[in-house]
Amino acid sequence: MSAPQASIALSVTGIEKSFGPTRALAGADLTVAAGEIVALMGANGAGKSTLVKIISGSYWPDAGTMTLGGKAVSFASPREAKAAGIATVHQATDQAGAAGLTVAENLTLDELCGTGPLFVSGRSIRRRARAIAGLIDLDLPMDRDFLDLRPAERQLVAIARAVAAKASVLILDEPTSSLSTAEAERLFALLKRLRAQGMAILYISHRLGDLAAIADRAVVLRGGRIVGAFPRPIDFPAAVAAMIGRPLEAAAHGGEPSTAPIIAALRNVQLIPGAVRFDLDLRSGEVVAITGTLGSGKSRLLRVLFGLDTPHAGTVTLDGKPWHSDGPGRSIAKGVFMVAEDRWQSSLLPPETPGASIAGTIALPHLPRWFPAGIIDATRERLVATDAIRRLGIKARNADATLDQLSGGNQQKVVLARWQAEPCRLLLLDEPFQGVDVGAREDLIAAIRGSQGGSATVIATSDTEEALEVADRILVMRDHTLISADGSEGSLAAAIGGAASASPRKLEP
Amino acid sequence: MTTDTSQKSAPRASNIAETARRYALFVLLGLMLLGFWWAQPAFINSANLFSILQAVSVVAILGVGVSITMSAGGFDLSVGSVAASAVMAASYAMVVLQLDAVSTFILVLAIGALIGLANGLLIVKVGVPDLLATLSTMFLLAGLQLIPTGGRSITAGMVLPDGSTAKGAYDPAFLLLGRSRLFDIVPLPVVIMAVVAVIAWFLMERTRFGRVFYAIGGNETAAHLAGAPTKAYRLAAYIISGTLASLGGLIIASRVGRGDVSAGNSLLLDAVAASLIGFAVLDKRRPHVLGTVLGAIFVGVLLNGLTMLNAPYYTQDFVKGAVLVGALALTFGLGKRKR
Amino acid sequence: MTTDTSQKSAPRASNIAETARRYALFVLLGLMLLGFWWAQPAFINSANLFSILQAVSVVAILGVGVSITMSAGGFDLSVGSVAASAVMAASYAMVVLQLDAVSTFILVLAIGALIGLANGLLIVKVGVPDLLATLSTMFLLAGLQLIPTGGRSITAGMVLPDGSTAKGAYDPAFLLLGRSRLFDIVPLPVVIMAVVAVIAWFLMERTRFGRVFYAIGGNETAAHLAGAPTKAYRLAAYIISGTLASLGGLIIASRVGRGDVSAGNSLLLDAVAASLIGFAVLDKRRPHVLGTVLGAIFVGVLLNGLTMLNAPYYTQDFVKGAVLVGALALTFGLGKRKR
Amino acid sequence: EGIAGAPAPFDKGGVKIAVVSFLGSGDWLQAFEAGVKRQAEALGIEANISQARNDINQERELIQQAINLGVKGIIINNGQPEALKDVAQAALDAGIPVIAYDVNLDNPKIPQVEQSDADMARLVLEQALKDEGTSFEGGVVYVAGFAPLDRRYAVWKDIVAKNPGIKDVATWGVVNDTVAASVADQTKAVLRANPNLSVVFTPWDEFARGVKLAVDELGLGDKVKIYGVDISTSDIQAIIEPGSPWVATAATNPSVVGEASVRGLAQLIAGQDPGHSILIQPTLVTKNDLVDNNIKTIEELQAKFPAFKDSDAAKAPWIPEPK
Ligand SMILES: Nc1ncnc2c1ncn2[C@@H]1O[C@H](COP(=O)(O)OP(=O)(O)OP(=O)(O)O)[C@@H](O)[C@H]1O
Ligand SMILES: Nc1ncnc2c1ncn2[C@@H]1O[C@H](COP(=O)(O)OP(=O)(O)OP(=O)(O)O)[C@@H](O)[C@H]1O
Ligand SMILES: [Mg+2]
Ligand SMILES: [Mg+2]
Repeated sequence: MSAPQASIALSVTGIEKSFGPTRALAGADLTVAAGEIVALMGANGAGKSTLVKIISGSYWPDAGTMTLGGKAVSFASPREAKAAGIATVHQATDQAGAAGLTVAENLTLDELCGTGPLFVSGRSIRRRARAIAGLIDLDLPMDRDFLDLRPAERQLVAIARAVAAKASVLILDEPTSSLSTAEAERLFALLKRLRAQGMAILYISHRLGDLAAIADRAVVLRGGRIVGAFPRPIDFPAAVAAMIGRPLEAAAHGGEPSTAPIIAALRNVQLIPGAVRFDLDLRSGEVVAITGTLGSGKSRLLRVLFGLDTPHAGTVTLDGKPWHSDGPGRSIAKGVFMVAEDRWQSSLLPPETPGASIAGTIALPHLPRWFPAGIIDATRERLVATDAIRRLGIKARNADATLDQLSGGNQQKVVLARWQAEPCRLLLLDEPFQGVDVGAREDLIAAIRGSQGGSATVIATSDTEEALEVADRILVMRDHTLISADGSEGSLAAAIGGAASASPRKLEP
Repeated sequence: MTTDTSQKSAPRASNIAETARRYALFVLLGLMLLGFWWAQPAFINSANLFSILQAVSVVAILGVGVSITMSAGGFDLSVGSVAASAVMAASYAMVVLQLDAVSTFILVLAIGALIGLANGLLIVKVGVPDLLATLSTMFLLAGLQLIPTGGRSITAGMVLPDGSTAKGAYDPAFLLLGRSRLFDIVPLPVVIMAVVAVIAWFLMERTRFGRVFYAIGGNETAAHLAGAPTKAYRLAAYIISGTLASLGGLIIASRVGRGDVSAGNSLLLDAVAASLIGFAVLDKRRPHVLGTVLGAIFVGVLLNGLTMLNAPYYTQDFVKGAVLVGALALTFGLGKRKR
Repeated sequence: MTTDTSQKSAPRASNIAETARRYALFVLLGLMLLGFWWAQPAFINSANLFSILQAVSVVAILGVGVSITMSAGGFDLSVGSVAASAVMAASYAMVVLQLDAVSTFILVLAIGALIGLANGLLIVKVGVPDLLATLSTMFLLAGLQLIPTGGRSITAGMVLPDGSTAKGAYDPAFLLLGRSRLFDIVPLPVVIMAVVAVIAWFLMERTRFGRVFYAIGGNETAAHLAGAPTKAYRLAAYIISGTLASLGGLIIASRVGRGDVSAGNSLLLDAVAASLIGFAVLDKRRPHVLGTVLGAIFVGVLLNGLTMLNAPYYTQDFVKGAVLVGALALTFGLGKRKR
Repeated sequence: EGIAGAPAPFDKGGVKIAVVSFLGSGDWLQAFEAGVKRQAEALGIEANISQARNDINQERELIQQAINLGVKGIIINNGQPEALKDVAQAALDAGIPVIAYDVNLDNPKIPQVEQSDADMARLVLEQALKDEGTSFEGGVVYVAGFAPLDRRYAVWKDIVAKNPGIKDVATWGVVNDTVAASVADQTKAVLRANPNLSVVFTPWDEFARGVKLAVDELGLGDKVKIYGVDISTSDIQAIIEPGSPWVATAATNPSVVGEASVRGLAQLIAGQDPGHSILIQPTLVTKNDLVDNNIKTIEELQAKFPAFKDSDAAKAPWIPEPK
């Protein structure tokens, strides 16, 4: 391990943690020095989030020790970890804030729940919230209910809170999973500033581009243990190989403009009042990626295609016929599937609910087709799920495991598996690879491409790297309109280059 | 990508705790039966056991309705007053409107379904929170059911508010519903309870409809995005609950033989209690039909036994509460899930 | 990071609807006051208005407790029976144990807090769901409160179960709590209600403790991760609720002057109704103190006015329900939030 | 432990009976059950006592349960005939004699113990006519659906109809967990709306307490008079309070009712006939009676009013007096 020149801020040794029969951590060691950004890498289910939760006091380790600034510590609660100077952004955005409270209240949640001033008013909270939001140039309506925020905005709120905590150790568990390039880059600039101020930062991400941009050092977690450390300059191919146990093949798609039959077509569509109109054809067998900054309207376009929203103007056709849906039920019956952007809100059931298992989660939208008589045959569900577990490498005990026992990336894989369980006409994926490791992403993309029989796939992603990897065609969205929506237009690189204000990052090998 | 299958070394102790948790209420029920049998041999004769089942049948039926609304993420506070209104409606139909047993039966079930529909619309269409909507309905019905008779109980030959005398009477066929026995041994209400329980259990645990009810209760947005017509389901849950409550009311009416103002006072709390106790049965930690019925039987056995042992009424409440706390501590306290 | 801020061009119409929603209950209350005044001039004299406040004071105090547990994501079903137990405990303390007013007051509040603590521990430590735990407590107390006197109500000179005669009596100082007036015009219970409401409002809306209660109700995990000792807060919510319920019981005891046998179920329902109606006040759609108190007053005005107009008791329930439905449809139906 | 010289089965003792009450709680029930226990003890009877808590369906279940238990006799205390006739018949069919208090099961085999609600109401209302004359504004606290209240209320209606001078200006009342406090709140509203109201008939002592509370709080003690039904120690104390508006009440002694019911049932079990109707006479108790005789508790009342203490109903030479 590279000897950090500065003093060691955080060090953990021999951390073990099991969940029933599952061994999440099997003696993990890690150090982070002050003024250093350490990238923690690992495949889905490697134990990264578990380690983070132990360091930040929400889990109690089965074994192992921890020192902070040289002193031995152990935390019985997140409160203690916070008090000791550890700030954390957790992976799950459903735990980023409390519904029913306003954005301002959520921005100041740590102070409210910790040791902030006793007397508060709407005004004092808003003032403080604005200061916190200012740290990351966040501009959100302060009085809106947190519940009404989009996932990316929630994630930003959580980041702002952690940054504002003025901690000595900052832990970020996939903070950019739903952020676009521009937001991510602003975050990196901030992290670099904090590093310069001597903060120790532990950064977890499956976006290699992110890590390349900021990490001083990478450590790889596998099977609950650290299996590799890579000092700067980081050898990412080697790190990925250590992480997933095989080298990653560079994927390349695109090329010939498709002439296959059109499945869905948008004509003169205006998403919201005042936006520029655009056209879009989606052809059989093609994978189209839509990228763009936060709030540019990607999700809205997908919701329009799914039939959940109606466009302000223009027409949508599906297989040549005018397309409008009276709800997801009809859309699904018509073969239009959508993976919504927030897996917690859109797909996950509480563990005690029947059907919260992997099998049940995959089966839910397909119940009417699979069991027209109404009576559920559990073996059929389990069969599909077991196949998905094998195919996508989902790390789980079996098909009956509930999703709360899975790591974030594995949850996402289950959600994707749900929509691959049946053939469709139009598959709409909104930020589908959030938290999915690079190896699994490859498998998923292969699966999507493999099942490309007679269907079109649209992927909305804020990560250009991802878009490049998966798509035949990349479109850029800005201000609720498509730029270069012509499919026939030259190369992919040109499409990106000519579009957004944010410059695309290069794919690290 | 390795899928590490479960390591086989699951510690035995936690398995025992889990089994204990699953069957805690069954064991407790068994112990109670044995205890009462020992203290009072008459307790265990089949007539008495059927008496217990008969006594709990109405609460169990209402509880099933409550647990279905609960599983769909709602809560029906109006079941008690729907049942009470059903008693009044059935009596009014026969005594004042002079309908026969069958028409009365259908009419009252329809009224129950209609009230459920009203609840559902208030919740789904207008957007009133479940508790609030059904609470309003509860108050509304508590008053409404008394208006046709000016607050009086309904009996054959009663004087109506307009001064005339009611001409009808309870149809003897109607009384069979609550008072006759199958094969001269199983009271009809027990049969009805069993039928309702089996159908509801099958619906909720074995069909995709049940799945969707639970999915809606677990995460309505997710269920909606997965294609479920969530509003229709929630509406259905309240209609089922209203209909079951009126069925319970019909049984009461046929047992009581008159439209009694005070009938059904404690039904709401007992039905809610039954479905809440059901949470602990089989360690499901959620509303479910089997648990609800068992919860109702559990309380019924307790009360019957204590009455036989001549315990004063207030110790019955006390023991009911104490046994509940004990059973819950056992189920939920034994090796609860770790953080 | 630019995220488009709320659309500035919010159409005027929706603003009017929003204002209507915010103040719907105030407007309705105003209309009711005017209507009753017109129908019965005696309604509006200040003594009658204070009577109304006095009549609702206990329900409002209990409702505040319920709304605090609700805001922390729980639900206290035991408030009614805690209040009933407090009535018995206060009477027992003075009549049998011959304590004076102050010791009685402190003792009973302590009992209330202790019951709240027991509720909280059952929920937080043992992990029993809120509804289930407080339901058990409700049954437990309904029985427990009657055991010391063998089911008898407590009055001076009563014969105890052991055959002796109770020697104590209600301390006249204690009766002042429920019967005296501040400045000879404001009944003391109203003053207590106001004090409780103001303190609770301040706690919940103006201190960070209040925000944490709401945060826990909104997302307990998030609040825990943000550093809140969530268990302690939930415990505190139940202790507050228990203490307030026993305060309500003390007021009842001092008004009635005897230890009355009752389970307190109707108190529970009225308190829950008050806090649920509060949801609609100011269009907050969540439990809050001001709303709860207003909800209680709303119902109190309705009942007082109807009594003055000599409406039969059953129409009162009906009107209560109908007005509730109307108010709710107004608040929630008017331009409801889109998902 | 049998009673020497008593008819079978009392000569051997160990007789078990069931007492099923419709009511759930309250002082009246407590006193009734105390009377039952006293007389049962004297007879060597083991009494299984249960309450239906105002739930008529539950009362059926309890009677059914008593049959299951194989008791020798059943006392049914209150209830509604429609709901109970067939279970009572089932008991008779099983060879178990039944006696009913205050519920007319309309069966020649079932003797009726009665305290005559009508007589009670009439006694106290006639006192009101004596005190206040035949023209006044009156009100009544009443909630329908409770059989005894219905019967007492009918007498009020009858008196109002027969005395055109009486103006029946208001009817109010509520039955919940805080009857006294709630009725007090209502009464205040009524008294404000009807300032000339001078007589309130309260067919239940719980109502009387509520009205008294309201009158006290409004300071109208010299204008409004309460005529009530039922009595208990705390009622006596409310009546004798200086300036109390509660001036008269009519009542039977619930303990006596309990004792007489047990005696009647014992006769049935022994194969004797207690007669079809066992009547307990009510007593009128006025404030003056109590104050003049310095009576503060039920026990003192019993001592000074022998008619209140005991009834000759259903007595037989072999039945020992309760202690
Ligand atoms: N609450 C839990 N109950 C049971 N198993 C759990 C629980 N939490 C995590 N696990 C298991 O522990 C292992 C490590 O999970 P963890 O969330 O730490 O992975 P991760 O490295 O963060 O993965 P990802 O990249 O997908 O977020 C996984 O196999 C997961 O299934
Ligand atoms: N009718 C409308 N008029 C004006 N603005 C609207 C309208 N509807 C939605 N918006 C705004 O447009 C933006 C589009 O959001 P959407 O979720 O589609 O963007 P996105 O590109 O998917 O962003 P993200 O990266 O956060 O997922 C949101 O900020 C939303 O508030
Ligand atoms: Mg993770
Ligand atoms: Mg989006």
